[in-house]
Amino acid sequence: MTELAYLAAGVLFIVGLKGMTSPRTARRGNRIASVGMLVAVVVTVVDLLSLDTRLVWGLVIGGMVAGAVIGAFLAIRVQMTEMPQLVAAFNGFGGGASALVAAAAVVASDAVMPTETAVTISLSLTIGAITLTGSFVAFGKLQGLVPSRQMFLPGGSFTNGAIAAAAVIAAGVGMMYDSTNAYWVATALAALLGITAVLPIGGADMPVVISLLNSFSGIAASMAGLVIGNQALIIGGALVGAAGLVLTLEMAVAMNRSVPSILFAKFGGTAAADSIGTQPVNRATADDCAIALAYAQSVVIVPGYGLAVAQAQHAVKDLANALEARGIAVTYAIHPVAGRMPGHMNVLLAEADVSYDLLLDLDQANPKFKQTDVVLVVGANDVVNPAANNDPGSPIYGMPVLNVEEASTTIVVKRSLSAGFAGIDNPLFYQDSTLMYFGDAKKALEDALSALENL
Amino acid sequence: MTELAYLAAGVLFIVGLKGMTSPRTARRGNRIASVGMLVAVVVTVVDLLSLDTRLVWGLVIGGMVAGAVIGAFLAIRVQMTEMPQLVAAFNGFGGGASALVAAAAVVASDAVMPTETAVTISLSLTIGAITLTGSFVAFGKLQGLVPSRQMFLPGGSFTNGAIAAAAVIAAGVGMMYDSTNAYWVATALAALLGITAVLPIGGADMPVVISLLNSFSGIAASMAGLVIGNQALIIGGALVGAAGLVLTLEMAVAMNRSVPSILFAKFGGTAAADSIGTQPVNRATADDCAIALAYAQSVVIVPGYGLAVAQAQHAVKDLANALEARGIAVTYAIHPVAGRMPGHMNVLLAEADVSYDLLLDLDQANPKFKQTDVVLVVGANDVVNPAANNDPGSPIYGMPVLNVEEASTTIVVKRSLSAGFAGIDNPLFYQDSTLMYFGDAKKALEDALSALENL
Amino acid sequence: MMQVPCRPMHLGIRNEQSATENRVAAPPITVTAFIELGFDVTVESGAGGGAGFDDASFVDAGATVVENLADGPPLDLLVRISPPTSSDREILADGSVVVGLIDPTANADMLSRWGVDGITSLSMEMLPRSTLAQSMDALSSQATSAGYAAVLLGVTTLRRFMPMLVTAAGTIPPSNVLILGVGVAGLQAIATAKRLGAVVYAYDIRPETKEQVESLGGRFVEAPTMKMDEGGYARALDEETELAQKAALASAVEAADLIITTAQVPGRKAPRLISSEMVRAMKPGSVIIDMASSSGGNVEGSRPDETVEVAGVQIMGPTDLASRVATDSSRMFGRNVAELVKRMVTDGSMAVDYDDPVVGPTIVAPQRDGET
Amino acid sequence: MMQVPCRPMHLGIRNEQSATENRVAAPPITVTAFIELGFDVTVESGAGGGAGFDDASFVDAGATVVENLADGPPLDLLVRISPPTSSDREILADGSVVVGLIDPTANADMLSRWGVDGITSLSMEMLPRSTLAQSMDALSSQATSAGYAAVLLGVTTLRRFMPMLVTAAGTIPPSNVLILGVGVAGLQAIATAKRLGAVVYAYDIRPETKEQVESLGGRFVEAPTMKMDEGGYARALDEETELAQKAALASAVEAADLIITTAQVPGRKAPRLISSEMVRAMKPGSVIIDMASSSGGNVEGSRPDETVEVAGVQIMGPTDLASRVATDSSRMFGRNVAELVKRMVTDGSMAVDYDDPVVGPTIVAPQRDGET
Amino acid sequence: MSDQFIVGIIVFVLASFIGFEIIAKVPRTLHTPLMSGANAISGITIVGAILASAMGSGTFAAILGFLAVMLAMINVVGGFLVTDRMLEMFKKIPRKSESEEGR
Amino acid sequence: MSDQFIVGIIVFVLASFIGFEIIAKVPRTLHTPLMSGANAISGITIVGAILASAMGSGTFAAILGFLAVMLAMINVVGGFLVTDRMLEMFKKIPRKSESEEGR
Ligand SMILES: NC(=O)c1ccc[n+]([C@@H]2O[C@H](COP(=O)([O-])OP(=O)(O)OC[C@H]3O[C@@H](n4cnc5c(N)ncnc54)[C@H](OP(=O)(O)O)[C@@H]3O)[C@@H](O)[C@H]2O)c1
Ligand SMILES: NC(=O)c1ccc[n+]([C@@H]2O[C@H](COP(=O)([O-])OP(=O)(O)OC[C@H]3O[C@@H](n4cnc5c(N)ncnc54)[C@H](OP(=O)(O)O)[C@@H]3O)[C@@H](O)[C@H]2O)c1
Ligand SMILES: NC(=O)c1ccc[n+]([C@@H]2O[C@H](COP(=O)([O-])OP(=O)(O)OC[C@H]3O[C@@H](n4cnc5c(N)ncnc54)[C@H](O)[C@@H]3O)[C@@H](O)[C@H]2O)c1
Ligand SMILES: NC(=O)c1ccc[n+]([C@@H]2O[C@H](COP(=O)([O-])OP(=O)(O)OC[C@H]3O[C@@H](n4cnc5c(N)ncnc54)[C@H](O)[C@@H]3O)[C@@H](O)[C@H]2O)c1
Repeated sequence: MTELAYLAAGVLFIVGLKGMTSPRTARRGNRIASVGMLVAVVVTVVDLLSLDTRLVWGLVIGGMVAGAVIGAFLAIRVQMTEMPQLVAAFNGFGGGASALVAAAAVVASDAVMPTETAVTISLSLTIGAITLTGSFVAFGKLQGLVPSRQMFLPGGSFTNGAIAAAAVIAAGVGMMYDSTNAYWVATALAALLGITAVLPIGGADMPVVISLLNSFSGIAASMAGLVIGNQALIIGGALVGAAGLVLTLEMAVAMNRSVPSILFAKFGGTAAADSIGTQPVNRATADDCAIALAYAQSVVIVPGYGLAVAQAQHAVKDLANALEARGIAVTYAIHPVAGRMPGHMNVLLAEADVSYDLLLDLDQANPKFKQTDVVLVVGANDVVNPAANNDPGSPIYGMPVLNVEEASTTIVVKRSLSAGFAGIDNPLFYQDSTLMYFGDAKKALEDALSALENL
Repeated sequence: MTELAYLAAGVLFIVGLKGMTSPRTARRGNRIASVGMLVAVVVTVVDLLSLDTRLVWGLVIGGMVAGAVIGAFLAIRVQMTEMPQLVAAFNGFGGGASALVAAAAVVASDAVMPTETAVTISLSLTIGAITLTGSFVAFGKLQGLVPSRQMFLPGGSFTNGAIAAAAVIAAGVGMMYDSTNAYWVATALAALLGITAVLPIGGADMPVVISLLNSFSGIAASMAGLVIGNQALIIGGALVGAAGLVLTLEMAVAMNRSVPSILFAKFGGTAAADSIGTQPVNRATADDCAIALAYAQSVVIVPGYGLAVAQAQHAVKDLANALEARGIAVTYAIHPVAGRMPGHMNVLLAEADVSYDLLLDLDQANPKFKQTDVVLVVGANDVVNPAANNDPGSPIYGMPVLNVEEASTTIVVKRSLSAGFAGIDNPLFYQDSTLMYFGDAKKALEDALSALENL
Repeated sequence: MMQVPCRPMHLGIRNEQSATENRVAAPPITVTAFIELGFDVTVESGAGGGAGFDDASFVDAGATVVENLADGPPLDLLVRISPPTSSDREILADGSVVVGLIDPTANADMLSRWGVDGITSLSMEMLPRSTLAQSMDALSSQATSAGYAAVLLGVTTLRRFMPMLVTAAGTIPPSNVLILGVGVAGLQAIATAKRLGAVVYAYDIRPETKEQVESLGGRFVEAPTMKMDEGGYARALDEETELAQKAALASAVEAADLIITTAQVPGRKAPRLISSEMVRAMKPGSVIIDMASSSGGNVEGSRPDETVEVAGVQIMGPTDLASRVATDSSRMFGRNVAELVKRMVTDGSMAVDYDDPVVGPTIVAPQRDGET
Repeated sequence: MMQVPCRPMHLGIRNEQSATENRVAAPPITVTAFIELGFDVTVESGAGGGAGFDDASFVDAGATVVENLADGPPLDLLVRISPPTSSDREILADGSVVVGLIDPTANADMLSRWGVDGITSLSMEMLPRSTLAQSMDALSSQATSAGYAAVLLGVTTLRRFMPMLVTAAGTIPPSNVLILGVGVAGLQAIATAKRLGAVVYAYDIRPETKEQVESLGGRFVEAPTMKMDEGGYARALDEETELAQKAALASAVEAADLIITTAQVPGRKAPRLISSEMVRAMKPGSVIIDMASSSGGNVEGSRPDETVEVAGVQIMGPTDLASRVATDSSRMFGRNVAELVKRMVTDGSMAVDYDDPVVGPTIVAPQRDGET
Repeated sequence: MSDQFIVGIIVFVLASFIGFEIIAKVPRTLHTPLMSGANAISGITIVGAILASAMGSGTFAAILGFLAVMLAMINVVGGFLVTDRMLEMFKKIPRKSESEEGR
Repeated sequence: MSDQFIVGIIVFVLASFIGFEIIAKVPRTLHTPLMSGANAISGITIVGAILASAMGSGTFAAILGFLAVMLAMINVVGGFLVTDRMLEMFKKIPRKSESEEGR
């Protein structure tokens, strides 16, 4: 029955994890997974209770209570912005625990271990150790305890390779001679590798690294499960190992990076996100755009010359239709000089058969932005440049502009950070509430529409 | 090692089955799965060879050769149009085999079986038997050996319920008293149920039934696997059981039916497909439409009044763009009286910015249809009515029409089979080469576009 | 069955140019089509001038150009885009055929007199509105031109932009265009106004036009509608419905910058849809184009071919709208008439079949033998 | 700094109506804006007639209507949409301001004479083409109207359909429209012709216009282009480039049914883009509208406000295009001029600042103190 | 319950999950081939059949074994072959966008 | 290899497949919460930790066990809680189309 309960826990993990991939079901998914965990823990404890073990209950319960309190405290106290590093820390703990389980198995084993057990123990120890130290370096970088820029070790990837090789040899020795100490050496080398491998990676890439380490901690748990022959660990760990890997790849793609380029970064291989413009911007994908729009109550679309260049009038209309079908109020704010001729935007929107009733001019639109959830700026630049309001040095100072920066979220669709007709930079792009969604307007809006429909 | 080889076979099944869900990888997927099967068979034989069994090799090899020859012969000889019934027959053989495996286990078991084994044996026997007879009734219906119309048994669902209950009771008796004969009775009842359950179902619904029986045969195999403790059977069977179930639901949805309404059909509960018009038509989905278009070299779009009503001009342009991006030549054939005013189609297509160069009038288009792979008729009816050419009794006889029926495939997008302006039926809809894709033109074309993009 | 004497058949095309007529009954391309059917074609000099076809182009097409058709041989077939005049009798051979937009009601007497001489008059106005006859339907083709031209006339008369323009010099609201009567001309008018960016409202008594209006991006004005009769034409309304209709239209009329009315009931006076009172409620500077002015007018006070100003609103009653796109109108008319003639010609001889479902209904005179 | 005497400031609006002028310098809504700035506004009777604004609407807006401004008080500010005439001097107070489209080159002498009396002339033609000054840019607003009106004039003159029509009476091919010069007017012309369904080709010497043409669905004619100068205006071309250009344009011209030319080089004769030879290659019945006719013409033989026929092609040189959409042109102009005046008025007194980046460049006379 | 049985159940559940997950939105044109392919896989019971032949003794068992092997083999061989034939139609059609992407 | 180990491998492979299959095209906004949630699940090693405490003897083993349990518990409790907090933002937002579909 214990095994079937573990299976049930595994099923709950699967269902929960699947739920977490869609915004509507994510929260429920997390809770389902947590129920799975509860089932697994309770069953284990009950199982042990029913056995006559040498278990020191005080230690177990003490450990559980201490861990629960610390975990809960950290989770509740943390600031929204510090969550990623907290996840990294938690992940480190998990990896460490798996390594400790394997270590306990090593200590407990009296006889010579069969090869397969030795292999899984080695894997569990080393992967757990890498996860532990790697995660804490990542934590340190994000928390600002370790410099978050790229740091280069003497020897670079070569050094890491050497450490890894040494760890493999040590583990091999351990297996061959059944030497406990050799295992500890391998573990220590792996822990060192976790540090030297993550240290060189820049802060911007940390989320991908944490995700990869998360996958590792799953594999470590799964290996520990193989060691002690526990299905719950095997299922849960494998699930996370695989899912984490897929997620890592997806995150890397979303950031326009490849995983190898992150892990084996050389000088000059800086993140793409940093190479445009001088200040950092919030890059958004079609999905981000779709989610922001889907959960808005009111959306104002601000078309500009880029809409005309991309001939994205039909795409913008289709997106607006989809939003309206969800009950979201969509209007269009037309700046008097948007485009390259008087009435340029009108021509396009009329072609797409946007009702005139939905068009707001500058005077109608500006008072509305404060109450607007999302402003979608499509290929406009100068006409939404806040410098016109507040930078007396700007060549367009004094020109009335659409104050889109007042909305809760502003999504800007354009191909790059390059300037518009007036040839000047736009501070809007660097605001916290602005998401830059780069791409040709037509393609970008079409992608956002299909993302919206898949929500 | 045998077990690991079985695992490998299972993995090959998974990969193969996944491949079969997309047109590009389907063939490869099938071959991968067949390699998995080869691995499983070879490993089993090798495993047996290495054991000292009481195996009568002659019988085994004889059975294998006979089965292979028969299977290959049938598969190679069969006409394209008869494939579905052949699949049904094969499926029946598979289900029968699983039942026989369980039967062999019953015969072989000397001691009293533990409950779980008894349960799985019962399941394997009965499900296998239902699959066997049900599949052959389905085969008979499709092959025309059994009347394919809906046939109603006295008592209907009640009779089936009674037979099922009797089978359960017999199996229960078998388990309780470890009575071999009771098992045989249960098996026989299940076989009867297979016949009485499938007989009442109409021929149009057979594909869904076969798919469901396919899922059954997977479950039967899996149960047989549990009985004999074989992982290959468990994995492969469970895979097919689950995948078959999902597929059954999808097929039912695609046919606008629900599975219960098929299985427990009452008088008057005829298939939706039969209720419109008098003659049968080929109903197509967005995916069918997308596949037909994606694999074409040349596509001609024929717009009609329905395009205008649905305001689908932008949708049609977007779809054409996507096709052009794939290198497919797209043109538009405009009938002189399409729509409700002279130039109606021109207004719409100009609004969607379709280049005038792509518009063909009647005289330009008609000689082209013979060489056209796919004609997409969007909301047109009278202007593509072949009766105007060949039915002197038709009120529109003598009017020049677009001879779209000459193309390899004609897809007609409209909401129903109802008539156009002239109020007359259109023989085009019932042609073999015509796919009817029902729905509002705008929605339908948008769906086809997203299906195309997901190919 | 009337049989026209064999080969050579003489076909004539008049120079119908006038202040309000730029079209020609057959442009050069149609002349070629006629010649292929076996006709000798004679064209009056200058016939195509207003439509952009010079005499040389007719000669190139194979026609003989003469100063006056009276100078040529008597005609077996006269093709006209405007109604025939009594002077046409002189150039027609006995037993010949006249075909075109011949206004059979106005010319009934003359044509029946000609009928006595065996001259057959075919009225293209009377073609059945069947799917089969569409390629000959000159009313449709000319209404297409007229609907288009009406919008352009209205837009150039109105001193306002059609589309909305948000500009640095202020926001210019779009013009409101109202189309009353959604037949062929009305639909074309909706499409043209919509293309120019106007907000287009439309109304017709036939309920099925709602879908058609919306299929062109227009909005349908909700006012009383009725079932149509078999011929596809609207019937005249009783007084009560007419009043209800006017009331429902009042606010749409008041809001409009440009109104185009096309409502007709075949064989009857056009329905009066807009009263002077309604006109006075409109903004000064607005424009109304009454395309039904010659059959009584949809608008109170409209007069054919005149512009009347009421309270700053200009009410125009042009009758030459199709002629304003003379080149294409002539091309379409030529094609229509050629298709009709083609139906009557077999192996170089022409026969008018009273029982033909398409030709039969167009015969104005003479009556079928025995009917008188 | 010129300071205009304090309250009450008198502002006058002329009745500028003529055969080619329907606009008014300030419609009622602008009058209200001026009154809010502290002006007393006097309007000549009938000033808004051609633009759809009657005297009553000016009175409602708060203006005094007089038969002739000479009957009222001497003016501190005269607002004009067409250039001032010598008779305007009589109604202007010494030290007053004239603002509008005053054609500074043609009227240089008169204006500098007036400058001696301290009358400041502000030319709205000379506003900088900066993003900041766009709301005052009357050249842009009037060019918008002109580009729109040019297409409508061309379309109604041409006796063909703009859009393609596949009909039962044959397929009507779309018209080809060619726009030469893609400034404000040219862009609006492209948009309008495209809306009507024409196939639109366009060309400008400035290379960045290619993207702009395509952003409106037009096709760019590939011919030599050049870099523009700082002001955003095109420079004059050397003869060689001009020849190369003409050659490249020849086939586009030949294929066109309607051509609209807008090419200008500020302060110089307009470039000659189309020769009579090129015109002769066009189809008879085609139409050319030369919007640069008054500055020398882009088309050989075009004459301001006349229609010249060359080989069946009508060459028109209208100068009143903006005036054809007088209602909206006046509204936009009024807004432009009000924005400019607003910039000069503080607390009910008006000052002309030579150093203002917007106002400064518009000052024609008098020269800044010490410059003469 | 025996350990072996429990493990069997675990494997069964996990494999079922995979089965559910991998079939997502299959185009209708592939419904029949996919059904056919899945059916061929369900012929895995051939392994059971072979093993069953090895289990029992006596003629009855022998006949059962022979029949089971033959039926399962028909399912396997016939199933894969017929599926392959159905899928042939997707074979030659090149994916335009891929081959001409370089343009 | 022991049977138990082989079964473990089978379960590992099947579970990995499920892991691969269920993560498909996650919107970027969910990347971090999903990572966090998956991390919490990897805290399943808590089960191992509890069992490990029961395995060994001596102080060293006891300390290892205690540490393992505590670390794993931090991961589990902290992980699920912090994920829940992150996902709170999706909570209150109703799905318009669902709630208003009846209109
Ligand atoms: N309306 C008039 O009458 C008129 C006349 C002349 C000048 N202007 C001037 O034009 C400007 C108009 O402002 P605006 O905000 O409309 O335009 P803008 O400031 O010129 O900005 C347009 C933006 O669109 C982006 N873009 C271009 N092609 C795109 C594509 N295919 N997809 C996505 N984005 C694209 C460009 O950024 P990326 O390159 O990064 O994509 C560019 O920054 C004002 O400065 C105004 O003064 C107006
Ligand atoms: N062009 C002219 O000048 C003119 C003028 C008057 C009459 N006509 C006549 O009109 C006819 C034109 O032929 P046609 O083929 O264009 O049109 P049609 O024969 O009238 O057929 C239009 C079809 O579109 C379908 N439809 C309507 N709304 C739709 C929607 N929202 N989505 C998808 N399909 C929709 C309808 O079928 P469902 O209801 O099943 O969807 C209908 O059968 C000819 O008979 C012609 O003689 C033409
Ligand atoms: N079958 C064919 O092929 C074919 C060809 C051409 C036209 N038609 C049909 O013939 C019909 C008439 O077309 P038409 O353009 O010659 O019409 P028309 O010129 O006779 O009348 C114009 C419109 O005025 C409307 N009208 C009449 N009284 C009205 C009133 N009191 N209020 C409002 N509207 C009123 C009519 O309904 C009609 O739509 C249309 O249905 C048209 O689609 C059919
Ligand atoms: N910054 C602003 O806010 C603003 C406002 C209005 C206009 N502008 C710009 O000012 C510029 C001029 O606009 P405009 O309409 O007053 O121009 P314009 O009337 O002076 O000239 C019309 C067009 O003719 C073109 N042209 C000149 N010589 C030519 C030749 N040989 N061949 C072909 N074309 C030739 C010019 O390039 C110009 O585009 C444009 O770039 C316009 O976008 C800017």
